[in-house]
Amino acid sequence: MTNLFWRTFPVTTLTVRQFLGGKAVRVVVAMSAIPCLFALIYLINTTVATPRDYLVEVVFRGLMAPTLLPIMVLILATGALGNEVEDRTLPYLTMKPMGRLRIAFEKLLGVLVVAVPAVLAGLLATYGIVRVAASDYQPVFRRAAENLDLTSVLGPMLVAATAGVVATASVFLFVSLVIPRALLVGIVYVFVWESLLGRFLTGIRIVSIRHYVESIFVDRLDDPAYTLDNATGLRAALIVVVVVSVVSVVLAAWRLRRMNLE
Amino acid sequence: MALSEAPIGQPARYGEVFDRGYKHYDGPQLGRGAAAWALVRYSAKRALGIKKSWTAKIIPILLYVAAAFPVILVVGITAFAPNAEVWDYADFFIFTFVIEGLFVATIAPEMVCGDRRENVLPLYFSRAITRLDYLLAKLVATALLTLTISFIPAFLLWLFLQLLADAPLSAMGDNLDDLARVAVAGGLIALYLGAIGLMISSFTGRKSVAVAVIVVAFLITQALGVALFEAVDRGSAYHDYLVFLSAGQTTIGLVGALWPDSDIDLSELALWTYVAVMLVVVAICCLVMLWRYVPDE
Amino acid sequence: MSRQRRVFIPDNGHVAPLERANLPGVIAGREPTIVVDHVSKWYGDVVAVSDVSFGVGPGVTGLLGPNGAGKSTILKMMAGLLAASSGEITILGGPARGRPGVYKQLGLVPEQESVYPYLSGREFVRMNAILQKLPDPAGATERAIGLVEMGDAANRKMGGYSKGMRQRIKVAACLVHDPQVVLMDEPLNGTDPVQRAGLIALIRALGRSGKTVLVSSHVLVEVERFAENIVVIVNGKLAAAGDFRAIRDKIDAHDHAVRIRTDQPRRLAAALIADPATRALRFDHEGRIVAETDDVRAFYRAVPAAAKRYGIRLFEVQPDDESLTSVFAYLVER
Amino acid sequence: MIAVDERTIAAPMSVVPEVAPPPVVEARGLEKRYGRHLALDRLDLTIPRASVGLLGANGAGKTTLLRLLLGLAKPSAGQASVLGFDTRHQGIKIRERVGYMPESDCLPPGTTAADFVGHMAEMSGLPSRAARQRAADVLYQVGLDEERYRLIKGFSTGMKQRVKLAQAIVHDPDLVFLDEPTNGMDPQGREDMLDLIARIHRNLGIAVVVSSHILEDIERVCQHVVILSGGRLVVSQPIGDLGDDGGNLLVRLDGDPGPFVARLTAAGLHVRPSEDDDVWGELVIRRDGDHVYDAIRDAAADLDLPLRSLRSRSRSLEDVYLGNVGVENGTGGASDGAV
Repeated sequence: MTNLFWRTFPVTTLTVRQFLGGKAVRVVVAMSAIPCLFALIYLINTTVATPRDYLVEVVFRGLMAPTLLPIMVLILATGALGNEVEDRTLPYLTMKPMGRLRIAFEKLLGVLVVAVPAVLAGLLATYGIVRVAASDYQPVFRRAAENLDLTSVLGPMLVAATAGVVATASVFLFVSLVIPRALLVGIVYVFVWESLLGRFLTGIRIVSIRHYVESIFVDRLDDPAYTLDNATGLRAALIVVVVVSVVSVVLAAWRLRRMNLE
Repeated sequence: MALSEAPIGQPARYGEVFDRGYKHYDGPQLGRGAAAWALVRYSAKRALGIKKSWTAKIIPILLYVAAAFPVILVVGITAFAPNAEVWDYADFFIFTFVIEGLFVATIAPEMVCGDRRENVLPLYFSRAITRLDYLLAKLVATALLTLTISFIPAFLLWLFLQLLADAPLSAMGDNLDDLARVAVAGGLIALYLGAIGLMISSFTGRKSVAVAVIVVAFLITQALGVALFEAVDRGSAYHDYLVFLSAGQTTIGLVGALWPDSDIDLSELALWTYVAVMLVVVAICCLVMLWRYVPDE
Repeated sequence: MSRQRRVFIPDNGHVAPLERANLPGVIAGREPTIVVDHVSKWYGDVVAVSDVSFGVGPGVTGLLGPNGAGKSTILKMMAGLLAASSGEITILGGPARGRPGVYKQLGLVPEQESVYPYLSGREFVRMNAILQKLPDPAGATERAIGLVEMGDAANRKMGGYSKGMRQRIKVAACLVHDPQVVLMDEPLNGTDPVQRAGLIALIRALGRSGKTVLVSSHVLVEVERFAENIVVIVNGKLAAAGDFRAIRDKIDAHDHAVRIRTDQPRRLAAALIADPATRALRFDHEGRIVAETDDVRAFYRAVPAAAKRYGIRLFEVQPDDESLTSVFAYLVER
Repeated sequence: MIAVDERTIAAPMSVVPEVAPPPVVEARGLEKRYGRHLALDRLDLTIPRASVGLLGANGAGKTTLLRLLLGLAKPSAGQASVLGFDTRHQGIKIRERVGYMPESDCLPPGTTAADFVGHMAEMSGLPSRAARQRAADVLYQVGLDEERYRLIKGFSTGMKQRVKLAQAIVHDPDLVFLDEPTNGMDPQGREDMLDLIARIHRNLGIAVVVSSHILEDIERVCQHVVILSGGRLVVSQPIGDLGDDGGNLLVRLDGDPGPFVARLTAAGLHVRPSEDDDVWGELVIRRDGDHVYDAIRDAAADLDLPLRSLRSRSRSLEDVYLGNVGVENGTGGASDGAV
């Protein structure tokens, strides 16, 4: 079985082994459990919000999209090629009769193989716990229109998160080939660019992955209670995500071709 | 040296060839304590980026500026508008906590990650120190540096506020208790944050990973701690102890316990509880680090 | 010594135009597999390799030079990992860089020790076999591991390997696709004598089977044991290229010192000083004769002849400049 | 220059006194296990105050032994003393008086050599000012002068090795352990490093233990050799005692050796080409007696062949090593045709 992986996607398999062999996966898995912890806290006390609100605003839009998802992906994406550059093992891959595009693509695939399940599993587990919590949720204000449906949140969360993982992973796969300390730069990006500046300068949203992730999420959720200022339409957002990913992978391949490997 | 032997009246002709060869060292060898102290000084200097390029210095400098800013602000306002409502010490410590956290995230990885990654550890451990000496030296260095952010600005604030009083000397005498509180808060916070930062850094040789994990750990535990603190029924027996889930809450609680008059209303725990728990956390961090530095046997 | 030995020692400052048939380091009548054509490499203002031209043909060639001379840079440029700042490197008729297809026929044992610590040696070699798109990766893996005699440790994680084991698994990974051109950057570094003997035998066998093998090394005593040709790089410039002994012959034309231990040193000295090949004589602290000569061959003939004539017993005749170490030191001195 | 020569020649006499000094290392039944793996197997070892070569294949236990001797790991059984201190309890005392140069790269690239070596001196307890002075002196001694104020990042392998050596002797230890000191160095660098190592013992009176794979290095600088194999001690003896096996003379000629060989064979001598035949054309002639010298001389003179070299081959460390380690000798054509 492993033999089959090695033969079909050697670089991807190598990348996954690299993650499993290092500490990166442990950190990422630990981080994917963090939303579950928040869900557990909600289990203790459901008075703070409706289950739907909690899932949408606290877990996804408060925690996952702006902070956890980008950092989890960053750790993996900057390590996938960055560690090979730093450890000077990259020649073992580039000195093969194999296109650079394939190396870049397989590396991205390796990141996704680890990151997507980690992010989605965290969201799923959180969803499950919040569902349990919802069973003893007592609506405080017995508003007739209060929407308690949780199931309709799950799909949009998973779709938007997946799009976010793909876009972030491909962008930072390329960045790690250009900048030596890509992880630090990425963290500054997440905390300064996406969180701080994005809050004040609305124009920045156009060049913010988080913005498109939320756009997709809000669009799929289709609930007037949850909106996003200047949201981009679903189709446009998806196109942006796809184009950004493809361009990043192509750039990474171009960079691999041009790079001088010491 | 031979000059005086020259006969008077004649010009001294002096020439000597010196042995530039290796000489044995016959000075003192000061032992373990001195070695550990040397490590403290060396680590502290390098973590601040002294003798390194300006890129290594820029973040510490920015953080110092950020820490000095509120001091200037508070002192300035008090000077011109003595009756204005400005921050008290508690508010000050809560504001500077963020800077302290970032500062520790910057310097703690500098302290230990390089030694691991660049393989300097075998050299250190072949010297006249033990592993525990090494760790304590790193902890002291981190804590001393953090003290420059957690204590000195607050101390300056205290000093300037007394100098603004009509009778500075007597004001100082009257407010010695505040100074003592500032010292306790600054010292404890430095030791506590430093130990946590070092403990995390001891797990990796990659500085950027350590920085990332420290920052994320501070943020996430803070969010979790606050959420849990809010979620749990205030009346329950263990509610107050939930502040210890995050470094930020712990610090706020400590400051609240030190200045009971401030409007911090986090928990009812006594001061000694904070001191004890923070010291226990420091001890646990040390144990974890000691385990991380056990030779691969 | 039937085949023609050509040798190249460049004159200072003079740069000859490159002619394929007349390339330094290539045996006449053989097509060079690697051609380095007026190649330079700068790092900012620092010149690492300065206008170097030579060719490497089949067989084992030693790439020699002091630390920082530019050997690794040249190997990396040949392997296509680094771009030359000017000039061109051709491998098997095409450019080395930007042509992944060449790697089917090219293998490199890189200088750095780093490997994937989380893979076992066998997995690592097999990964290389798969990436080379070999039809039978498993078989090729076993063959390559067999070559470096790593069967016992092949299933262990490489993170726990000693330096010597890493070197050998790197060699196995490089040879797994049986390339025509093999570049090795300090492959003997960190190996113990037994491992080294094995690797040297392997390198020699590769050369004999008609492959082009270029091996850089510092340990000259060992280069003597595997290389037929050498290319010497000093300070980023080509100092010498060609057959080992032929280069030595060139150096023979310069002053030499020879140490002679005998039972009657004064008598032999008296006989030798009369010989025109001898330029100067002295005794060292162990009572050996140290003779300086500028006609090495004549002097080496004169010694046994004189000894025989006067019935002097020769215990030891040791040129100071016999080993490659001194050939090398001589080239470096300029 | 001449004065230096004389001192070098005279020094060994003056350093080696009549009564043997106490050994620097004594181990009795020293054993170290890592799980099931026996890294050192009941080692009984006495290392004299000299320059000592420590030989062994990778994994023979050299590094483990050094770690035990520095008091960095506890033996599973047995005991050892270094400079009279017990390794189990007096690690600090030992490390104060011992210098260690590890094999691996261990220098922080972002530091200057002077800063780093000075810091390492302080780590051995030297006062700050003395440490800096010693660092400058020692760096000068190992041949780093102007460069000592540059960042280690830009150093070549040879310069790095010098810095590593400097930090090992900066606190003026009584004993230094050097792990693979010439690894990765170019010929000139190796020469210099070997000279430095030889001087450390000869001129400075510091006992030296050099572990190396390169036998020539050990032969050049050491007076005593210790060989480990599979965690066991196989040889510990003065290097001179390895001796001349009386066996062979090595002869190298210019031109066709055929008639020469024929003539010597006819005279009843045993002649064979050496293993490295196709490279150098060196002949191995068994020395059955002093007449062999004369036969070689006469043959060369009569055939008018240039006698490039004539030397007797003492049993080289490689022979001792291979003989004792008992692994199949892979030199020569052993695996020819494998490719």
